[in-house]
Amino acid sequence: MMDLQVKLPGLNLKNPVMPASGCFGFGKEYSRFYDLSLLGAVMMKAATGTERLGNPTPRVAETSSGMLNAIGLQNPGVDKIIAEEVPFLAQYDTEIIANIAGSTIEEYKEVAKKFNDAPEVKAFELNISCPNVKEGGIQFGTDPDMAKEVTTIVKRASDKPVYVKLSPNVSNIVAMAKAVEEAGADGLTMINTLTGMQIHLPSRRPLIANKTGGLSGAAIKPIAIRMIYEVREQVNLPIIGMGGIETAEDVLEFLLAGANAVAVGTANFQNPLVMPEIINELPKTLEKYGFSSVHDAIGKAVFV
Amino acid sequence: MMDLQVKLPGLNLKNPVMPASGCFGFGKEYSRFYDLSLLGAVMMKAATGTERLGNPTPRVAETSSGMLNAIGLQNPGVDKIIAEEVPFLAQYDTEIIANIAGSTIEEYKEVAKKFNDAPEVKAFELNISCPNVKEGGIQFGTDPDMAKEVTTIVKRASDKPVYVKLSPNVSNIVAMAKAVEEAGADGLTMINTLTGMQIHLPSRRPLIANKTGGLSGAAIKPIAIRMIYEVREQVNLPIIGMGGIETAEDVLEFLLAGANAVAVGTANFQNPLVMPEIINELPKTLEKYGFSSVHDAIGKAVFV
Amino acid sequence: MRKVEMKLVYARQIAEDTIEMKLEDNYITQIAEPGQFIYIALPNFTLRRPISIADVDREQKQLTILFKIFGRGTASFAAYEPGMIVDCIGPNGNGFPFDTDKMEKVLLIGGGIGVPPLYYLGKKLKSKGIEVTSILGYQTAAQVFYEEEFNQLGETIVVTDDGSYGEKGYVTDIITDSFNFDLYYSCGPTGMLRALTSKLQDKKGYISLEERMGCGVGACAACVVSTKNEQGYLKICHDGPVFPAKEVIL
Amino acid sequence: MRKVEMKLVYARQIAEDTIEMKLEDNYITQIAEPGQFIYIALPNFTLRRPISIADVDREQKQLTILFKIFGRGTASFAAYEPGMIVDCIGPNGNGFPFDTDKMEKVLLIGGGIGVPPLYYLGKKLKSKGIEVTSILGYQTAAQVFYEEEFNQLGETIVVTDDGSYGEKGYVTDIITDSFNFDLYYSCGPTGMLRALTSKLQDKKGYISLEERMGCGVGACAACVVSTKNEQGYLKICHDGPVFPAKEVIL
Ligand SMILES: Cc1cc2nc3c(=O)[nH]c(=O)nc-3n(C[C@H](O)[C@H](O)[C@H](O)COP(=O)(O)OP(=O)(O)OC[C@H]3O[C@@H](n4cnc5c(N)ncnc54)[C@H](O)[C@@H]3O)c2cc1C
Ligand SMILES: Cc1cc2nc3c(=O)[nH]c(=O)nc-3n(C[C@H](O)[C@H](O)[C@H](O)COP(=O)(O)OP(=O)(O)OC[C@H]3O[C@@H](n4cnc5c(N)ncnc54)[C@H](O)[C@@H]3O)c2cc1C
Ligand SMILES: Cc1cc2nc3c(=O)[nH]c(=O)nc-3n(C[C@H](O)[C@H](O)[C@H](O)COP(=O)(O)O)c2cc1C
Ligand SMILES: Cc1cc2nc3c(=O)[nH]c(=O)nc-3n(C[C@H](O)[C@H](O)[C@H](O)COP(=O)(O)O)c2cc1C
Ligand code: FES
Ligand code: FES
Repeated sequence: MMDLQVKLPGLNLKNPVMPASGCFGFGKEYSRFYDLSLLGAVMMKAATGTERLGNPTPRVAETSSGMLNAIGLQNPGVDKIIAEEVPFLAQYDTEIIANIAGSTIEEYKEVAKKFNDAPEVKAFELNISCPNVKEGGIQFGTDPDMAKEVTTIVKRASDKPVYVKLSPNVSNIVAMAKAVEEAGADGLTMINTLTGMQIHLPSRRPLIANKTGGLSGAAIKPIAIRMIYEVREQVNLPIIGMGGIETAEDVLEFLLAGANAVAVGTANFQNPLVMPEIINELPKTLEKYGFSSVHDAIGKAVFV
Repeated sequence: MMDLQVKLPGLNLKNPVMPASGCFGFGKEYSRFYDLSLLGAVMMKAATGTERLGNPTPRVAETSSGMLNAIGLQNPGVDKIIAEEVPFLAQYDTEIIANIAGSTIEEYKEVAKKFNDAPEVKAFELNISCPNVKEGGIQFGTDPDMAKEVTTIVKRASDKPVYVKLSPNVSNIVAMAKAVEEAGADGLTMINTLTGMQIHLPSRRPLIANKTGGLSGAAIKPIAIRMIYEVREQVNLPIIGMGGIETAEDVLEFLLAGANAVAVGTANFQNPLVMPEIINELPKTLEKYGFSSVHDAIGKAVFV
Repeated sequence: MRKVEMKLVYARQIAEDTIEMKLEDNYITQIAEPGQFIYIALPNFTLRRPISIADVDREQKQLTILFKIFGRGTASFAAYEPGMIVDCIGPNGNGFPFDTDKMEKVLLIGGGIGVPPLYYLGKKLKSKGIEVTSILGYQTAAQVFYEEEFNQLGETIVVTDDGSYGEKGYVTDIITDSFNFDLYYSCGPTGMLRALTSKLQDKKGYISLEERMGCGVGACAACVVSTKNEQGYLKICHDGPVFPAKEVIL
Repeated sequence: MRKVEMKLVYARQIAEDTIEMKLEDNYITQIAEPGQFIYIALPNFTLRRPISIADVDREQKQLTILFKIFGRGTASFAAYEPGMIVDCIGPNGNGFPFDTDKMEKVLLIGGGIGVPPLYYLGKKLKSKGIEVTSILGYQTAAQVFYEEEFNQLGETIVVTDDGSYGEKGYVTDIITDSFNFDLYYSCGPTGMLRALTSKLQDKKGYISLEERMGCGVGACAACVVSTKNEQGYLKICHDGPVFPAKEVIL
């Protein structure tokens, strides 16, 4: 039998497939479609210090082979998530990863501290694509120094492994990865969405009420693969890869490029069963291309 | 009758539609499909100081709603282009824009000087997405200081209006636009391709021989629209917009976002007649959404 | 709610740009309630399209949908031919609540492509002995559909914006004090719902809302609507699409 | 070369994953020469697919293509049904040159899905009185196609890699000194062409090449091949796909 297991800091994944943060809520809805114990892990929706209502609607728009979203971190706040959502997910035999967001470094720290006391949460994903309100909206995720700072603080505030989620909206993804590596990150998740806009012709307004939104889906897969390749060549952290994954072959492409595991976001909307289907397909796909395990495929693309 | 004309520095466009550089060669091939005098202008393929053979093949790959290319500036060199290609295009009643590339600032300067003496060439498009061999491959297009420098030198070397072509692979597109504005650019063209990669599973190698390639096509349109919107808000240069345009409605979306004219690249490959079809459709499309001319639509998106 | 393959058994244009389809399956048709919707995947489109269930025949295992060709997705769906398989999630959301013991007369108010879900509701209510009056608003004569079907349920008034058919004006112009009803149900464009709920603010009513959706199942928080109570945002796909008229802020 | 709508009039599977189609139009079919290709647009794919012209019937205004289901594009094309319209550019490129006054015997060597263009060439040559011998290589018995058709043109030897049909081995194993020919024409995988052109380096021959294409018309420089002379790169879509065997570097 094909070995699909992957061991990463804090995470024993029975297979390398998990939902991407924000595309799966806290799992309840998709648990109506299948048993969440099938998943390698669950990345929860972003948590902030207190409840956030998010952006006005429309919050999503369709694009060619992709979509824009500007949900705006709507979430019930870390306390309620720990009290009401984590226990639900903890019923399943899967690893729970908390996605941490904030508009100030203090907020990141506070959320990390609270999740640190939740034993069911095995690792953190640090969402640094949020604009820093204190610094006038500059994203933590596009400035290496700010990314370093927030990573350092969160590392100090908790014992759990920290995966920093990189934004693709940067000139130099390797510099971002190196900055958070220096700050002690245990891993990377990449990529978050690319900032985009669509204008609705009849109203002459941006279709997304927030004006810009994050582009996800198959359209961005080549950018994700390129960035993972670049980072893998120069940084030693494990990578959870994402961006446009729809099939088991896509998963293999990410593994070859250097991802140790993968997350599926937008594709859940098209097909709520996409993750169990991919997990089911993966052994055949690995075999077809001559691999004997997931581990065997990681980073095996030939670049010379 | 709907007025499609646009006046830009150095260019009297009978309509706002032109082919994007590199997707139309020097026009000969597409002149077999239609009369090039229908076009607002022609952006020629990149010219370098001497002949370039470009990259090994495969040079293109298909992606979801897009494609990757790494042609690698294959071109016969500026002298041959002026001697053999410009005269062909000059037969047509359309404006000729030269796309200038190089691996050193000196090369840009040399190419600009030569084109400066070709009266048929009405404006330059400065392709700053090429890696600077002297500076160790860092792209002129992702560093504001280098972009400024190359723009300054080219402006000095010639009297023709210079449109700088911005790369989308940056953290801050507005900073790039401002840098070249300060350097005296007369306009902007945006966006060039996003760097991407695709891995061919059977061979485990990047499908593009050059490893990475530039992502173009409908997939990137939301990124182009967002960047044009951001630049238009803060920079006063005219913009020739491009990135995924396939229809007259797409053209209107670019105009609304702030483009003064547009270029069509990848869509020519799917439909060699796409530009005459768009030009034919444009009056109806403008009318449908309540505009009385191309000019009337430029920058008319409502962002408040 | 499941992901199922439905078989298209019948398709017909019933008004300008308006298509009626019947879809067959063993699951959705057996449990769907008025006001719920199905969420349809179309090849080469990232997002599914939400379409209301306009009627259900449990015995024939068929449901009816009525949709307008609006953009590229609905245009490509309109080209489907009988025999083809349609990838659907459903039934999604919560339908129109009704307690037949507590009501005798209801008013249905539909605007354009908001008319469909009211048909199945009206049929259900009529079969339970409730008196149904319907006001159906359309832009123009060419877009009028299902008048005959609603006539079977009870008094039906058709209104067109341009007066090219039926009464001229908006549905809200028609509702006078002479209308006597315990409860109203409505679905239509947001502008219509806003005018209607303000006009009928003293009445109890339920309205069905539309919003652009991502997941369609309650997971992504794309399709929220503000509420007047401490619940904050509710999700249209999951908590709706039907809400008590007084609860939501349009 | 024009962009035309061709009508699919006939489609049939003729071997494992291999489809034969006949397409009808008034333009391409009237001027296409052996070795040229058509460039086919498929809905929802960015790039067109190049497919060789395998046969032409000018009177019936039909041409034949033979293609293998290789990836997603060819898979979706294989599902087309007669009556459907196919968006094609063609005829593209330059065909196989021949001067019937200067040759008596030719050898055709085709590998797998490189076989198709040689069929139309062989037919043309035979009709001009040239003696045609064909060597057709396939991976395995299930993939053999058009043997009968080539038999009509002259002596035909089928080779399979695994020996499951015809001779066992590669096409190059078959070509011994006993073969007597003025000129050879070949199309097939690059590995085969490399072995073949080196084995036949003393002979005059033409080979047809494949490369991933962008524009397909000579404008984008995606599909280049290196040449042995000062021309540098040539474009397969425009200067080829057929080249003198001695001119290109494989
Ligand atoms: C709960 C619900 C029930 C609906 N029931 C019906 C019905 O019975 N009949 C009918 O004709 N229409 C109905 N609609 C509207 C229908 O979903 C849209 O007209 C359709 O999605 C438009 O798709 P398109 O591809 O043609 O348009 P495009 O504009 O190309 O679609 C682009 C994106 O926007 C979304 N979108 C566009 N308009 C709407 C809208 N009004 N509501 C939600 N999403 C939208 C699409 O789903 C898609 O994701 C309903 C909407 C909702 C939310
Ligand atoms: C001049 C020429 C003539 C050809 N004639 C035939 C023929 O008669 N019969 C036949 O079966 N095949 C022929 N091919 C190969 C055929 O074009 C490819 O098999 C086909 O494009 C694969 O498309 P896909 O969508 O199935 O594969 P995918 O791998 O999904 O295609 C992805 C992209 O790669 C390109 N691609 C993949 N393989 C090739 C290839 N071998 N050559 C060029 N582009 C490729 C596709 O066109 C597309 O742009 C020919 C190729 C060329 C260049
Ligand atoms: C609707 C939606 C909401 C998202 N919310 C979050 C979020 O809360 N936190 C986060 O780190 N990423 C969020 N993302 C980004 C995804 O986790 C993922 O990085 C991105 O969508 C790329 O993957 P995909 O192409 O498979 O969707 C969201 C994406 C979508 C589409
Ligand atoms: C095959 C190909 C070759 C290109 N060559 C050049 C070039 O030589 N110079 C340049 O400035 N841009 C070049 N580009 C980028 C295009 O001009 C354009 O900016 C980009 O493709 C986005 O537009 P599109 O999505 O309409 O193709 C090339 C693009 C493609 C697809
Ligand atoms: S569409 Fe995702 S929550 Fe409603
Ligand atoms: S494919 Fe563009 S030059 Fe051949």
